[in-house]
Order: sequence, then C-alpha cells, then structure tokens
Amino acid sequence: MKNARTYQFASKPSIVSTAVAVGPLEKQSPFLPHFDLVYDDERFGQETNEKGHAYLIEETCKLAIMKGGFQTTDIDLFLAGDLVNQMTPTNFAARELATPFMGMFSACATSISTLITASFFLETNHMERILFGSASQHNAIERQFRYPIEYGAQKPPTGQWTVTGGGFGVLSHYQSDKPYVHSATIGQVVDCELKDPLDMGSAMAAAAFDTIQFHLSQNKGTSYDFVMTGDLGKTGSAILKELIRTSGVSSYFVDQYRDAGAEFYGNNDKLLSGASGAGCSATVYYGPIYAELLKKQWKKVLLVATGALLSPLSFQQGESIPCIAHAVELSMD
Amino acid sequence: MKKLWFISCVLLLVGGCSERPQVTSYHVEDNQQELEKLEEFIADQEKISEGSAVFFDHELVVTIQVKPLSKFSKEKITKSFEKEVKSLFPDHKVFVSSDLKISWELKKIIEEQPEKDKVKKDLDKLQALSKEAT
Amino acid sequence: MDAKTYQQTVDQLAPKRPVLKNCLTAFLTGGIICGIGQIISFMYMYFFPFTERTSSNPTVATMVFIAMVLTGLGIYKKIGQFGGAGSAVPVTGFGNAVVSAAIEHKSEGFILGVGGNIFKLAGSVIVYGVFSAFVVALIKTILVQVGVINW
Amino acid sequence: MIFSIIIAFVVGGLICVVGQLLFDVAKLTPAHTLSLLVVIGSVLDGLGLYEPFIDFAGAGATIPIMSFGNSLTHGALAEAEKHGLIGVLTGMFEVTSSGISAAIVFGVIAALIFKSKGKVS
Repeated sequence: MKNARTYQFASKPSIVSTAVAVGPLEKQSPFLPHFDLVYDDERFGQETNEKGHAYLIEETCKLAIMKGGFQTTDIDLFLAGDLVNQMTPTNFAARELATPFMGMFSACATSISTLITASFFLETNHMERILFGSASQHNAIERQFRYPIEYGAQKPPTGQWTVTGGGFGVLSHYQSDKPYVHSATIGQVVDCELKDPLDMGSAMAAAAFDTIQFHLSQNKGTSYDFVMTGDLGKTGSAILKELIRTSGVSSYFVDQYRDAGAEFYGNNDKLLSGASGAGCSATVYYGPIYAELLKKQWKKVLLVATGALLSPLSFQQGESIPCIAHAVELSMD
Repeated sequence: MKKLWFISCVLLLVGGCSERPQVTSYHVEDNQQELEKLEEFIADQEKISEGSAVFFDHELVVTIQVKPLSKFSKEKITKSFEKEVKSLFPDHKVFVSSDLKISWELKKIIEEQPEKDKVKKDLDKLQALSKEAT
Repeated sequence: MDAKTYQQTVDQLAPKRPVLKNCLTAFLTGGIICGIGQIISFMYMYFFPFTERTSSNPTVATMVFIAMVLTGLGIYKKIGQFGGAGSAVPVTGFGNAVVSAAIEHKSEGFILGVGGNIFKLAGSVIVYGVFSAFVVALIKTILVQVGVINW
Repeated sequence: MIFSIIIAFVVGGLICVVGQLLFDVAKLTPAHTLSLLVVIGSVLDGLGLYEPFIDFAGAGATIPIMSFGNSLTHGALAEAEKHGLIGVLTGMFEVTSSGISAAIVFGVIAALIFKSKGKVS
C-alpha cells in the first residue's frame, strides 16, 4: 500500500538531547549562538581532513550523550552516516564510541533518514536510546566529489558550499518536556534528468516537492509553524516555492517556508547559492530548531532533508542526478 | 572613458611605428661607401622599424626589428630581406637575424666599437646564440 | 513530474551564469597573466643569454613556479573564482592543477598519494597533447613523403 | 616593448575568453576545455600557423596551454624532418616541455612545504 510511506508514531519518540559542532568558517552563520562546539581548526587538530571528520563526529556524539545525562554504554544503537567513500569517518567514530552501530547513507538527507529509522526502532519498544545524526567536513567532501581544495575551478552562482559540522541527538521514549517525532514520510528517488553537479539545489527541489506534497496530502488540515528544507540553497528553494505555488498544494505554506542551506551563511555572496552537505541540515535541525522547540517557541515543524544521490563516478559516466527527500514532523506538547 | 584612452594609446603606438626605420651601424674597416649602401637599403624597407649592422672582414651581420603588426610574417620578411642583402653584398658572408636579443647584443657592439679581435669573438658568440633551438 | 517541464522551470528560476561578466574577467585575468609572462621573457632576454625563441622555456617554468607559490598560499583558487578560464587556460592553470593535486594527496604518502595523483587533473592535457601531436606530425610527415606538401 | 606587452595582454586575454565561452556556453569541464585547446594548438602547428602566431603575440601565444600542443608537435615535426617517420615518435619531448617538468618538480616541492586550506576569504 502506497500510504505506508507516511507513518504516525503512536509512541511519540522524543529527542531527549542534541549536540552540534562546527568548524571555523561556520562562525559567520546567524545560527552560531545555538552551536555547542565551535572549532578554530577545520581539521580539528587532526593530521588529515578525514581524521578530523571522524573526530568531529566522535566529539559531537559524546557531547549529545553527555547532555542527555547518559553514558556511551546506555546507547542501544548508533545510526549515522556521512558523505565520504564507504563512510569511513562515521565508521571510525563508531569504533571509538563502541556502541552497536549501523551506517546509513541518504546523502545530505541522512540527518533525517537516521531519525526516521531510529523512531521505528523505538516504536517496537525493543530499544531505549538511539544515537542518530550526520556530519560533513568541507575539505574531505570537496575532494571526494569535486576537485582538490586548492584547485582554482570557477563555481557558478548555483554552486553550494559544503558545511563543516555535525549534528547528533539521542532519541528515547516519550518525555512531555521534549520535542517528539509525530510522523514521518519516507522519500522516493526522484530523477528529473538534471546533470549539472554544480547545481544540485535545482535537482533536489523536485524530490523535496514530491515528499512534501505526499506528506501534506496525508496530514490534511495540520498547520505548521514552518516547513524547512535542508540544503536546497537559494536556487533550489526558489524552485521549490515556484513548484508549490503552481501546484496549489498550499498557498499558505509558501510564507512559512524556510531553507537551512540558504540561511546558513547569512547573506554572504561569496558562498554563492548557500550551504549544503550532510552537516548543513543536521546542525540547523538539531541546533537552533531543536532549541526553539524546547523553549516552546514553536510547536510543530516539518523538516525535510534532501540528498543528491550521485557519485563522481556516476557523473563522469554521464548519469543524471537522482535525488531523495525525507520528511519528519516534530511536535512539542 | 577608459576604452577611449586605451584606443588612443594604441593608435599613438601604431602611428609612432609608421616612421622610416632607424639604422645604426659600424664598419670595422671604416668603408663609408658600403655603410651608406646598406643604410639606404634598410631605410627603404616598409615593414621594418629598426635595423643595425656590423661590417667586419667580409662578414656582414644585420639585425632588424619587424614592425609589430607585421610580426605575423616575421620569418618570411626576414628571409626575403636576407636574400636581398646577400645580392647587394655578394662578396660578404651575410648573417641576418630579426631576434630582439640578437639586436640588443649587436647594438652593444656598435656602441662599444671594440677592436678587431673582440668583434670577431662577439659576432661568433652572437651567431651561435641565435642558432640555439627552442 | 515530467522532466521537460521541470527543466523549463529550472531554466527560468536558476540564476544564469553571468557569461558577459565572466568573459570580461577572464579577459583581464588571462591578459594580465600573459602580460606578466611577456615582461618575464623580456627579463630573461635582457639579463641572460636567451633569444626571443629560447626565452619561452624559462618563462613558462617561472610562471609555473609563481603558480605553485600562489596555490600553496591558497590565493590561486580565489583568482580562479574571479578569473575563470582566465586563470585556467594559461600555463599557470596547468601548474595549479598539478600542484593542488600534489598538496591534496600528500595525506596518502609521497608515492601512492603525490606520485600517483599529481596528474589526476592535468593528465588529460598531456595525454591529448602528445596524442594529437603524434597524429598531426604523422599526417604531415606522410603528406610530405607522398609529395603533397613541403616542410 | 610596451607594444609587445599590450599585444600579449590582448591576445592572451582573447584566448582565455574562448576558454570561458567553452566553460559557460558549451558547459565543458575545465579538463575538457584544456584538452581541446591543446589539440587545437597542435593542429595549428601542423598547419604551420602557430610559430608565426608566437612571432606576433609573444607570451600571448606561449603562455596559454595551447602552446603545449604546439611545442609537442613542433618537436615531432623537427625530428621527422631529419629522421623520417620514426622521428614522429622520438622527437615529441625533444623541444619541450619545460612546463611539464617544472610542474612536476614544483608539485613535489609544494607537497613538501604546503598543506591545503579550505578557507574562503
């Protein structure tokens, strides 16, 4: 049955604690006050970018566990992912954390896909505390998907800047004073045959639209404080707005729409269309958005993380960019 | 405004180059007749902006500077120039170069007006330099 | 969603590459790099025994050296974002491609990393330079030997 | 001399504009663009046009990557003139290629001294 894409969690799993860490460039972000750890070194004092990436994940996870008042041994499952080949940074961080671990890859949508999966695990009542989230490190990702850091290739205005940062949280059974996962919609892969790897926002907007449309159709009459996509950037979010306007899904919705990538670096034109990366949505969702929910500033938000499921190999072989978007509805009583 | 300035600058430079070529020369044996003959010939060249020449013991070394806008056919101009100079001075061993470096070096020799032995050495060095491959 | 109509929406809304502005900055950047090259080659001619022809070799090497320093200091990528092809097409861009790959892959060691990846970006230029030189020279040599053209 | 610098500036700049159009209008990657330009350079030399072009534009013709194709072809042709067909293969690197050797040497030196930085200004 197609409606199984959307699910309402009866047990209302709650995010009991979160932690967010970022690198030096992210200091210019308007979200800075909500970041727990801000490092001055983009390699986090490690030898290589990849080691720094692993260190970032490890430290953020430890902090999230500590803020919840737990020990690493209290964690039943660690669900996370990143964008580097075979997700070694996450794997290595999991080695250090020594918790049961499953790696997940949904590109930049990993921040939400891990949360959705964690919610299902909790719904079964078999587990009690699950650590989830995602991270990215600019240098490591740039080299993975594009060119060496120092190569002078010109980026077009649609280009995006991969965030150095990670956001992780601990999901547990319902607690009335914490935001909980009300429902979720799992994305379908959408491919509109776009091929420009320097314009991923445009490619991902179609997937975001597909998921949002489906989620709203299953939750008619719900009103949200806002809907926020992960990393469509200025380009992709403009396209998503247009898609929503012309389809007439909800005209009310357009005013309440935000994009974490477009807002991440403020109005810095040097960073072109805005931020992207698995760390972009994770840091914003589990940093500022979580904090405002906790303060009951907002009661109900729809978070939609988008991911471009390409690799340098698939791009060079002439394949188009398949995209995915996962949505989670967070509520606060 | 910037463009206008640039265009006028270019025009000035192009205009400045359309004068008759400047010639400097030096004859070790001081044969004025030969000198004048060559200087007149160079002065009549249309595509050349500068010429220098040194006569020495039946050897004649000439350097020319082709006008910037004719430089595309620099090699052809140099070759035909060499041919004509050879026919003008059939009893001389003629060497012609249109290279800027060779021209600078030849002008140095003309300025210094050194003794016979040194001229021979300098000219040999010059010809060896110009024959170096890229 | 239909891919064609979606492409139209994207074409309408995505910011266009500022082609005219890019061409202008490419012209300026590339022009300045070549102008500097010309000055350097004059210097080689003036202070060293190089002719117009032979001075191009030390000039190219010097330009690559400058590109190395700028790449290492993190300046070349900023020039690249401004100048586009203006900084990629001159030989300094070739130097930047080689040097940036070498620096980037230092973390995998000097043999497998630097040695194995130094031509990751610039390799295709050498490969197709050599191959096209081979084809062109072969055709010309055969044509000369058949007697169609002269050297 | 100033005139030579201006010509180098204008000609070099124009070649870069061609490269930029290949980037932006033809949507080629930098690697595709540079490979194409090198091939053009070697074809031009085969037609005997690149050397006069260098005479005219100086560094405006030798600094753009096209001159790589030119010098490789030039070496092959010079050797072929002397030794016939076999020279095509042996002469390729005869004349060149200070660019390639300089890039290798400086690349390794750079790897020894520098570390990459990901910062944007």
